[in-house]
Amino acid sequence: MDLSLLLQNIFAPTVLFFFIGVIAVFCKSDLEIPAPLPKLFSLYLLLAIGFKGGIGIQESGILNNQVLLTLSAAILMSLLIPLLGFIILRLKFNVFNSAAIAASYGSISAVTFITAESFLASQNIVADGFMVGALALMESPAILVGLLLVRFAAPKDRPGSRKLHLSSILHESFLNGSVYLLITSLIIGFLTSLSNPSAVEKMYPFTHSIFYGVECFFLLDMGMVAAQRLPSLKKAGSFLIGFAILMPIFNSIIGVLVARSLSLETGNAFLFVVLCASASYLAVPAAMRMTVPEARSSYYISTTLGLTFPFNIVLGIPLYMSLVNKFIPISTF
Amino acid sequence: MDLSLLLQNIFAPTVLFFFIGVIAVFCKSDLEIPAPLPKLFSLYLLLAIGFKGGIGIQESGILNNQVLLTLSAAILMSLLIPLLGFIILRLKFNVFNSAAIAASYGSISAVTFITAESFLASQNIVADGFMVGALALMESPAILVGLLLVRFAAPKDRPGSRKLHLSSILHESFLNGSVYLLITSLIIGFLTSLSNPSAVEKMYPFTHSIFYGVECFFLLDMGMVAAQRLPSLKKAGSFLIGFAILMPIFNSIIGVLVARSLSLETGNAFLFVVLCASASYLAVPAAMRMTVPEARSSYYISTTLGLTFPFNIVLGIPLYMSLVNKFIPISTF
Amino acid sequence: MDLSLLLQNIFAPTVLFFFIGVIAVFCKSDLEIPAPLPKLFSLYLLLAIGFKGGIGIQESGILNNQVLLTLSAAILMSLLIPLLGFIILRLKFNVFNSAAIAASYGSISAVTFITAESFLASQNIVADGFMVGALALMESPAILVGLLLVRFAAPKDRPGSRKLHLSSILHESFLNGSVYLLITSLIIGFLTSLSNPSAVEKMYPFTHSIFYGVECFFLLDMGMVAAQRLPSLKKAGSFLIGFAILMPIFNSIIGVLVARSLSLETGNAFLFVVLCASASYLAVPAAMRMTVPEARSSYYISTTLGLTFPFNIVLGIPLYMSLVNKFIPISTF
Amino acid sequence: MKRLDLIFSERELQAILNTLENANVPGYTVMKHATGRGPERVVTEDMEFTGLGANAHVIVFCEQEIIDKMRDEIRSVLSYYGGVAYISEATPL
Amino acid sequence: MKRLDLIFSERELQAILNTLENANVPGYTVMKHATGRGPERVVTEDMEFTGLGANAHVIVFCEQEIIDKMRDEIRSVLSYYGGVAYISEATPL
Amino acid sequence: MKRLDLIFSERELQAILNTLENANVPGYTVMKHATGRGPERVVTEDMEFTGLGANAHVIVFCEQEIIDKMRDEIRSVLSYYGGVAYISEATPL
Ligand SMILES: Nc1ncnc2c1ncn2[C@@H]1O[C@H](COP(=O)(O)O)[C@@H](O)[C@H]1O
Ligand SMILES: Nc1ncnc2c1ncn2[C@@H]1O[C@H](COP(=O)(O)O)[C@@H](O)[C@H]1O
Ligand SMILES: Nc1ncnc2c1ncn2[C@@H]1O[C@H](COP(=O)(O)O)[C@@H](O)[C@H]1O
Ligand code: NA
Ligand code: NA
Ligand code: NA
Repeated sequence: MDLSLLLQNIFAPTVLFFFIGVIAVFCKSDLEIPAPLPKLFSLYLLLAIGFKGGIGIQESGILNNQVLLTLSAAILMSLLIPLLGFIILRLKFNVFNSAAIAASYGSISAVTFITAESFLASQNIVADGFMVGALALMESPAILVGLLLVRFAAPKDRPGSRKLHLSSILHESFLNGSVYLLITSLIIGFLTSLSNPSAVEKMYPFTHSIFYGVECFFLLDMGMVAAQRLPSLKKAGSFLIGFAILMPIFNSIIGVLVARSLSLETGNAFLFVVLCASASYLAVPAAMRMTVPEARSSYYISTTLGLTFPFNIVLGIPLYMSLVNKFIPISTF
Repeated sequence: MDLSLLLQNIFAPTVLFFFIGVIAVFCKSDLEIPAPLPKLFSLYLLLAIGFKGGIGIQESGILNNQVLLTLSAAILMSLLIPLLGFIILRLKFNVFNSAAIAASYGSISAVTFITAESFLASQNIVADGFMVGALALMESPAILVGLLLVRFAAPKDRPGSRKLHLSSILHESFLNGSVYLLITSLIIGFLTSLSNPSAVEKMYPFTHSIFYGVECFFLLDMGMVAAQRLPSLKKAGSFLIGFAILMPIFNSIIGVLVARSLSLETGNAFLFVVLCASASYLAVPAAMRMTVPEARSSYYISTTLGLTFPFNIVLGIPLYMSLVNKFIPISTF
Repeated sequence: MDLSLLLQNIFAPTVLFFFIGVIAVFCKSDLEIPAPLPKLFSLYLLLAIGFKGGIGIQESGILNNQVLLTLSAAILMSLLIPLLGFIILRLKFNVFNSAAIAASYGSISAVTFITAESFLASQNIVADGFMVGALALMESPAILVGLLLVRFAAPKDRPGSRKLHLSSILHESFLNGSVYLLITSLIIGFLTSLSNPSAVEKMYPFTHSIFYGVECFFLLDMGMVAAQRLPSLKKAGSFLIGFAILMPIFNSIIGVLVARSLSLETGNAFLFVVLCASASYLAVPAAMRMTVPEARSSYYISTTLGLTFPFNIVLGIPLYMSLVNKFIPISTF
Repeated sequence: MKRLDLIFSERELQAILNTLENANVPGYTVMKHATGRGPERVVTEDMEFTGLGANAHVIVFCEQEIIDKMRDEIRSVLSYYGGVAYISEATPL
Repeated sequence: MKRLDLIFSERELQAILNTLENANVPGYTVMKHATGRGPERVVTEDMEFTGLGANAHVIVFCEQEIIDKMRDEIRSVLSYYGGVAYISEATPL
Repeated sequence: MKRLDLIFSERELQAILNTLENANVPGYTVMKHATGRGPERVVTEDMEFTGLGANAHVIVFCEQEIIDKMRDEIRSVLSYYGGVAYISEATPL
């Protein structure tokens, strides 16, 4: 990995605030962001990402080939990754835990995505607005795969009350609070940008200007949460710890290859890779807890929140950038 | 009603966010904005509306005839409407419920007002800053009327502990949290604009720039609240449901006639009509719950929040605009 | 005191919002900012002050003589004031209460500081960015002194479980949540300004633009808190009430003399004096409650929050400005 | 020792606390933001931001005599907006 | 009179409230945002913003017969995600 | 089965939870943001943002033996900043 990329990433305020959150927990500072304040940040970020993304999609003109290909590839990856993950996890875990963890890694983390976007901006590399569309489209399919895996691979003696009807699988996949807010905000952003540009401007200070600051505040909280999650990771065992680091790297490699074969430009390729490598700690865990109570929530939430998320934020982003720099030919405009 | 006005209103981000709140509840999405976050938005909006309004009043120079006439008419309407409403409601309800519901319709909804303001701005029609003064002045008188109605029309056997002293009637009318915050912020805005214009500028990003975005966020929540209120409306019966829709229309018609007779300009006339048509779900319900425990809170809060508010936001605003366009001669500057 | 300064201070939105908070409580308005919303404001302000301060320090170039002298004097004051306070308070209170109250007056109040900064700006007087450094450096030493006083002056029969180990004294002094957030945000601001100026710009709308508005909102809450604290002050007795007013004035006089001897310029001198005069209601009380449970929290929190803070905000700031104007020769550039 | 559980509209919190203080209870604990339903009324979350207030749950550990002293006053306060009060046995640890 | 304490995942709140309503309880009180640990699972604060939801604590004062009516249904709901239910004695004030 | 109610400064939550874990309680429930008054101190809402912390209310359903095991340790923790602990009877549903 390129050391200068690593340093540039680490010295971004977002990552620095994440660190001070982590350190606060390690030093047993009594700093606390009490519930439900983190929820406020998280709702705000989803709304703003979605709205900005909708504008981006509208502005990049939706229906060209490259866009459709990229979005299809994104969906495909979020169907494929959980299947691969499931096979690996079944070596050690039962069907329920394997499906829940695998689904988390197939889906995405919006905050990882926006941290990557900021990193990209700091490198003066552009990416297209429709990549937020890829983000939105990758959230749900992994949930779908996870629940279908449970439905078909679960032991026959699962009590009837826990039978997963297709309707409830679809409900959890698409109407989960964070999926819903992201997608609907995206649609609103799209419609507004299309029909009412002056309203986009009026939203700008809220959705764009203060976004980066709120992101930093939220990452401070995420740092504390991640650090608090670490002890329960130890209980999960070294297999899962290894999985939480190696799976994102593995996914990023597949992502780079796909991006290359689609001839994505540097910026888009990087974000595509980040989406593949990131794991969900919002939509998927919430859906799994609802529908697969047999899975231990501490497994899937501690790995994604306590290990994969920090890894991606701190080391993953520069690593994936190096990968992209190596494997994606520099685009000539 | 003019269909293009309706479409323009519906495609505003504010209204779209309101819709996705409603839909979230209907689709049983688990999207949630936990308490006390909605309170944060509601406090912010009151503070910012008040502050902006105070500046507006100062800038429009308070003491001209037109202003005084408009404000007096506003107060008059908020005294008259609850009396009319009370007479209608007494056909079906006891004194307590009738007074509480009628008071709600006499008073105003600040969020309806600001949604109307945004709509006006999107139509490139100007309105005067002092209209926020009308908003502030219309909150309390209706509470006063409601409580006086209870005091004088309540059955003689009301227990002594519930006797309404004039002091507590005035207290509830003017020191209710949301009335108080709106009026005092308005005074601060006025004083600041008068004595300290640089401070107005320093407040600007908070009170003006991010306002529209926060409004959207709040309307998302209001959409959820309104939709959650609907079931309890069914219990209230068809009389009340009809009242919740027809009363605002009725009030808007009186409003238009008054506005016409005062020769208000289009923008001011429209806001005046919206104030007449809107119903309170903050100040009045809170005051009524304190002082008239005999009234069923689900009656007055479910009608205003679950039916009148959505009706005004979605259909009422373009309807009132059509009315104004029809009855108010276009102002020639 | 200069009356025009007093009026100019009182007509700032910050102070006006503080007043309406106070009045809301006195008039028994049911206005309420429910927990944990005040925590949100307080965390935001610490983060933003720190970040802005870090930028300020970086921009003023840290290592010149004047800066080092000022910062050393600041630390010295925060060691000296609690010792003086302790001697005075011992006339009436036991070791525990005396140490806890004295430590509060040695430390600082960030919100008093930023209100003073706004006042300074309204007077068109500049101050240096590194003064936030003084703010940050003055928080902890007073805690240290307070705890050492308890350690050495406490009665011999204090139970062993309450022995203060040096490690826990240091922990409370430097890892207290608000100290930690202020200092780390300052470091992040410094590093970001040094290595990544474009990120400073991206933070600007969050940390700078909306700052003043949030400050006003927070002061509204502080007004309510202060007023709610007043009744418990009565119980504390007239000695403590006198102390809460006279100690800040006394400290401000020492502060002016020190500032003069260091030949600080008007703006810096004024902020230095305000720091000396202000008392902590965040870091110190929290630390004292953890480590000196024998001290009555109502003593140290009611004095600082209910009396000293309002006094400084309303009367202190113009008073200290007058003092500075009198004793500090106008700087010639 | 007894445990007294009081659940009622937040709006009456001050009145209830005054009653407790006047009866010299050794202490009390307040938990706000409770919602619920009684025989007549429903109290939901959105009532908090609309200013109607949610419920408060107050727990008091005290002797029976103190409860006897407060009974009438508490009942009269609770009769205004509603609310419930129940007593159970409790032993200090 | 009995006091029934139910503690369970917030996600099941609606199901539990429906059960209570069907059994015609005279009322209930809900306190959200509770966290805790049971025999298998830990429920922490960060689960609220990750959407997993914290626990709800529901208190019901009612007669034994009503409890008997609800027992099976409550048990079956609690068996899904876990949760606890305990009964104690309570006397109205 | 017993029900143990602990009310104390949030600051000691970790210490109390450790004690509970060491005694192998089958579970516990935590409710934060409680305020109140004890024999000496008042705990109000503004103490939360000033960093002094409010109270926590912890409920444990467990056997008497477990309570006996924890008694001394809990008492010693509660003796530091104050707090109360009461036991009552409870029957599983
Ligand atoms: N039987 C009950 N069990 C538990 N809580 C109750 C009960 N009845 C009423 N409550 C609580 O007391 C509040 C006021 O009840 P009410 O007097 O019916 O308005 C309700 O909102 C509930 O929180
Ligand atoms: N013994 C217990 N005492 C108090 N609360 C408990 C106990 N066991 C479980 N709980 C609560 O019930 C929730 C669900 O428990 P579980 O069924 O283990 O998932 C926990 O998170 C606790 O809040
Ligand atoms: N008699 C009591 N009944 C209910 N709660 C109490 C009682 N005494 C104390 N508390 C609670 O325990 C906390 C600590 O009390 P203290 O030990 O006096 O500081 C108080 O803030 C109350 O929340
Ligand atoms: Na992924
Ligand atoms: Na009206
Ligand atoms: Na000081």
